[in-house]
Amino acid sequence: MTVSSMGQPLLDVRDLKVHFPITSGLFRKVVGAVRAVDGVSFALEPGKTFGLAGESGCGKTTLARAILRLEEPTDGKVFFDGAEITSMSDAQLTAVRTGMQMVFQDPYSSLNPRLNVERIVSEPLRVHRVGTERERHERVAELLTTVGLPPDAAARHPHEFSGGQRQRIGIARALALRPKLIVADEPVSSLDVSIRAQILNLMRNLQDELGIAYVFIAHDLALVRNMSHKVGIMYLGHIVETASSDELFLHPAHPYTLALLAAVPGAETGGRARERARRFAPLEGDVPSPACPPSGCPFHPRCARATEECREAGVFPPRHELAPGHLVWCHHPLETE
Amino acid sequence: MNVLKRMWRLPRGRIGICITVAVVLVAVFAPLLAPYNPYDIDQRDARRMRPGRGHWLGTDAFGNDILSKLIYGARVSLIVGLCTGLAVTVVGTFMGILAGYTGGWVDTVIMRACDVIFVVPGLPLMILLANYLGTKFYMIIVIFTVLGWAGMARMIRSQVLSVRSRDFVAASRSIGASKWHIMAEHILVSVSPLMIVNGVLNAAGVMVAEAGLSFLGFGDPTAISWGKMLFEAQSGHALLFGAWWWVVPPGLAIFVTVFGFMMAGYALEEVLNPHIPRRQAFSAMRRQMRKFAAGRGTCATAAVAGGAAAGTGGSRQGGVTRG
Amino acid sequence: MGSGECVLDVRDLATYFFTPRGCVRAVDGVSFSIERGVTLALVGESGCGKSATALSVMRLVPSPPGLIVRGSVKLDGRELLSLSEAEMCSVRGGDAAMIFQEPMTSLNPVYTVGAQVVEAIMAHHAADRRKARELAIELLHKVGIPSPAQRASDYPHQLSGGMRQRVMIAMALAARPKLLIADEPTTALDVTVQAQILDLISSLQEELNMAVLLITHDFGIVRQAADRVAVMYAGQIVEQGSAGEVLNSPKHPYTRALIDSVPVVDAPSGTRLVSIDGAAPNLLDPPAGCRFHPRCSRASARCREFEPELAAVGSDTHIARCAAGGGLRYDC
Amino acid sequence: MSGAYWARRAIQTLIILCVVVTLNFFLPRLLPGSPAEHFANDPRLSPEAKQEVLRQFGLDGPLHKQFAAYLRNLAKGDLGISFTYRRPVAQVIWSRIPWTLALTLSSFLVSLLLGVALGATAAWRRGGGLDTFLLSSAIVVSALPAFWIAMILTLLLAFTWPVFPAYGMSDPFIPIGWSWEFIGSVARHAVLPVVSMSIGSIVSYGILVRNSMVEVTGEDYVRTARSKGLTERTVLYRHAFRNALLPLVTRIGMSLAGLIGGTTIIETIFSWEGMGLLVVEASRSLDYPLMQGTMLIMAVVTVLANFAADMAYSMLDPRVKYR
Repeated sequence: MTVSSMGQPLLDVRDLKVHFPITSGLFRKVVGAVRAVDGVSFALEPGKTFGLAGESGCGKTTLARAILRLEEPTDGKVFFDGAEITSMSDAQLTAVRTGMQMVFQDPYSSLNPRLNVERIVSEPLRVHRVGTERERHERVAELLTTVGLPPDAAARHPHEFSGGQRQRIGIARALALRPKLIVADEPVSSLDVSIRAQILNLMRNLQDELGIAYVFIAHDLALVRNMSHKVGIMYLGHIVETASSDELFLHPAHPYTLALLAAVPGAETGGRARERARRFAPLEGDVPSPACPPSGCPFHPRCARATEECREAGVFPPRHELAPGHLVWCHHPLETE
Repeated sequence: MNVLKRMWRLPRGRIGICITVAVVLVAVFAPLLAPYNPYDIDQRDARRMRPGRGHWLGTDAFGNDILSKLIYGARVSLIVGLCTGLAVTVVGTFMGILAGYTGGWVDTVIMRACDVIFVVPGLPLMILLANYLGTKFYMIIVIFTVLGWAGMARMIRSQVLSVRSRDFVAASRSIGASKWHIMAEHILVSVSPLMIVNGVLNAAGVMVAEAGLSFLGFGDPTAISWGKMLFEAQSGHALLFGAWWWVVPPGLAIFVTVFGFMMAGYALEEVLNPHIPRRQAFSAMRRQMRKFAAGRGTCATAAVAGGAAAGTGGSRQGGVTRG
Repeated sequence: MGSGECVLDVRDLATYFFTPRGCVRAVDGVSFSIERGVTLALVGESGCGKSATALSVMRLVPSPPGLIVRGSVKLDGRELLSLSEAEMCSVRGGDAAMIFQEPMTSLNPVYTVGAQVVEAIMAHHAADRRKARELAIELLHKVGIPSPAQRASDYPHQLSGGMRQRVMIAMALAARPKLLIADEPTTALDVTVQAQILDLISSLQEELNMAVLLITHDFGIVRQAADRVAVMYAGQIVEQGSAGEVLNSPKHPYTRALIDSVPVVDAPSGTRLVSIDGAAPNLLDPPAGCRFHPRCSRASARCREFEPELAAVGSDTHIARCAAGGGLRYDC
Repeated sequence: MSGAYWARRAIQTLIILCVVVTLNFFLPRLLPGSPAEHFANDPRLSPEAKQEVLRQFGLDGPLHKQFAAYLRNLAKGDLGISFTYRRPVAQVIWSRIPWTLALTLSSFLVSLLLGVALGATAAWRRGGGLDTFLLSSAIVVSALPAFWIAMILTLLLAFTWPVFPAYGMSDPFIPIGWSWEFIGSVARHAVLPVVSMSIGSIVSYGILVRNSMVEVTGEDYVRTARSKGLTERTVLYRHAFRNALLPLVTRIGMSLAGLIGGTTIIETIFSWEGMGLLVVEASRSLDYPLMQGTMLIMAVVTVLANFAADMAYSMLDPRVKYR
């Protein structure tokens, strides 16, 4: 759907779906599905960042894991570097996985507390049998320097490091195989405020120096805007609006995007879009469960602009292209000036 | 080596290591240490002697030297305890990892098997099996293993389940690591402290249980064991005659050995899981607070020797099977 | 802003934690005061002692290992630190109420939410159970829980995070407190729910004319909800003043760096962030001199040796703990 | 959801029962040393007599027919005829159960009450003297075999200072019946067995309650309860203790399982003619029908006790039903 005009994208996700079965009753019969990801498409050029924002339970993390095939997609396709990875065998996948890595949210759970940093960072090298023992040792030292840790950190264990340093170790591990793509799932949300900027700047420097593309997932809109070239807003398993970062935040068109913006605290210094957003009624209620999403437009029960049309069962809102690359799935998108 | 050194630094580790090593030495060098051969048949002139010169702990109803029996008895306790501990650890860990990591019907079958073992009352079933299979000590080991692996498997399985959902396993999968790599690098490494500690505690529990079985007369009839000594004391009406030296020494021997193993197990636990908050730290904290409040301490000097504080970790009761 | 009537006055409060590894000076000489109808935001990173400060005010510091070692906490002129435990019980949930960060774990899973609100009411009113239940449903309605009579018989795990936090607020309001302490009330919630909860707290504050001590690490929330701000670092307040003063012209290098290191949603994509080097100090052994000096780009030899005092910077109400000034001054 | 949860638990329980029944049938027939083999190797019996004995005990014919007959008899409550008592096994067992229950129930109540009180007090003043005592006695007690404690108690309190009777269930000169004299005599005889059984379980209940209380008092909702202005008493009873009960319930389920099977050794020492002693007697005299019958009854009681504990747990914890 979103074919880029600048040659082949590095990552191309087409209509990806991940459903988890819901079982019930005596024999655990499947009675439904949690539609965690329900038809997501986007493309990402090499060396760029695609930001995914949305509230908890909107399917961002499942999407990230499905891209790496840590979750098996129910339907849809993922192309990485031109190759379709959704249909690959495990053996083929292993080869492709050198090109794509993941950075996790919780630096405490993502590093095995029983291994030292050397073993953690060299794990990708050992799995893919890269280099000799000695070369791997040197590569680990080099990687640690790259992420701003002293090389003697290699001999220590994760618990001896602070949260920020642990996240650096996680990044060093992700860099070990020189990937083209890193999927970063809320990489700074469990870090202290004063540490976050360190990690974000490190990630950006790595992008500039090594040309790494990121799928950057966060619930904090400011972070997503700051880090991303393109942004997708997710709601209940769907991307409801996507555009280049500044375009999306200056001219939000989906009522949900607007509501999210309006909810960001500290609105005194808001720009024009935020002024408009605040005129909007604040969002009522919680995100519905993805196990039984509202029919029609998934956002209609919380939307001030919803009409009969939006509630119509089985009809997903149509796509509007408001500007080149600015797509919104809504019956009544806000006009952009 | 490193682990032993760190255990030695803890008082309970030192106690545990000393007792265990001493018991092993006694068992190995029993023929050299024992003043008499306890397997000698019927020494008519020396029956039921009170402790005294010649027989430090007296003699039994057949005239055999209690001290010598005590020394030889260490062998059965240790062999049964260690072999069962090892076998239970190996079988239980294997089953636990298999169930936890594979999931599906394998998990169901293994866990239901554990359920069945759990609902059968332990000692009566042991007696029953001992009846069918015989009471040679290797059979006793088999019986204890058959009944003992389930507890270990359950514990390991729940640990595997929690490890499996951690992000570092996802990270490992995302770099393309195989199932076997993940099991070896992450799962095994993560469950091994639990496995080792419970193996040791299990060995201690088995020694108590073995003594119980022997005490009922279902032990190996040809071997001298502490439980059997108590059985003989009971059936020989030691209590009626006030022959305390038939009762007290074997009981104390069991207690000391089991105690040593448990101490070693708790010390191991502390060494292998250094990040578990220690329970005994509470008393140390209380002391420091009282001192501070009384104006006798300052914040600068309030550091408490945390790991060295004496106390016990009572949390592992579940690992010990009582007779 | 406020009526000028001081509700909470904290002076030189210090709370230490006696851990096996040594004595942690989590709160080390903190002073502030809040007037009726005013929100004071206590801002800082995790481990800076802001939660320990709040718990000390309520005398809820777990002991052992925690101990309030000195200072004074006056609520409406009444010294809390010298009250008996029984007297303190009537203050907690009476004149001073508190809500916590994790609405998931802060409610007892084995009782219905209605029962937990009723319990809070009955602890302070000699009402019979039926009356208390009516009152509880009224409270649940007031905090915006739809069909409160039915929700009252739900267990906490049947409610969403936002709803649970509303229940917590309902419990806190049971006795119309004069002071509400909110310890990171929205950190565990989604941004849209966070906005609802912040709105709720501020409208209730207006209605009941409460003083609010809002603990947060998010300057966005401070900007939205606070009248005055106190920034904490390593167990001490390093800057205090009106929200406008602190946010728009921060005087302490830490405050300034903290504000600049956080991206703003209105700044264009790709804006470079200012980062603070290093990590927060270990409070077992805080650095000598100014506690921020190892991470401060402007630290001088003086900063490494002498611990600066809080001193007025600019206006009367704006104080900062930086080598620039001397002397100690409080407001209120 | 809750109905399905119960149905699933009930079916699991049924499956376990079926497995237990099946094992109970096949174990004695397939293992070496089984009754059939035993009779076949007995030189004193003529071939005809052997056939007759096998037929009498349902051991002849093809296995599946034997199994069908076994199930049929089981459904009628017929557990076979005991070799030694020459009476139906069910009758023998029924006559023994009250005696065992008298011991186990009183020990259960004593240890539950004392253990909970001890544990709660220790947790309340954690790090204090009682806490330290509880933690250190836990390790000592679990290293001591219960039967040795029993022997030492008997030695001291029945022989050295004859306060209580050493064995038996009542004074032989008092007629059996519901007279105060008889009940008093039984109570006096029960003191030593109950005390020796209870020492270990008091401590283990105590530790369980203590650890669980310490854990619960660190929970956020206990802090919430305090912040509401509830008194320390209310906080501890309504919030901390109520939640700390949950692991205790599981544990009680496990001990209820031991109500008729967990007293083998104690009954042997004190010649208390209950189920435990019955198992030992049956094993010693190779009374196979009796052995099978006792095992079956014990297993069934355990399964039902576990089921009951699960039910109690789900009533105390509203989260369970929605799993």
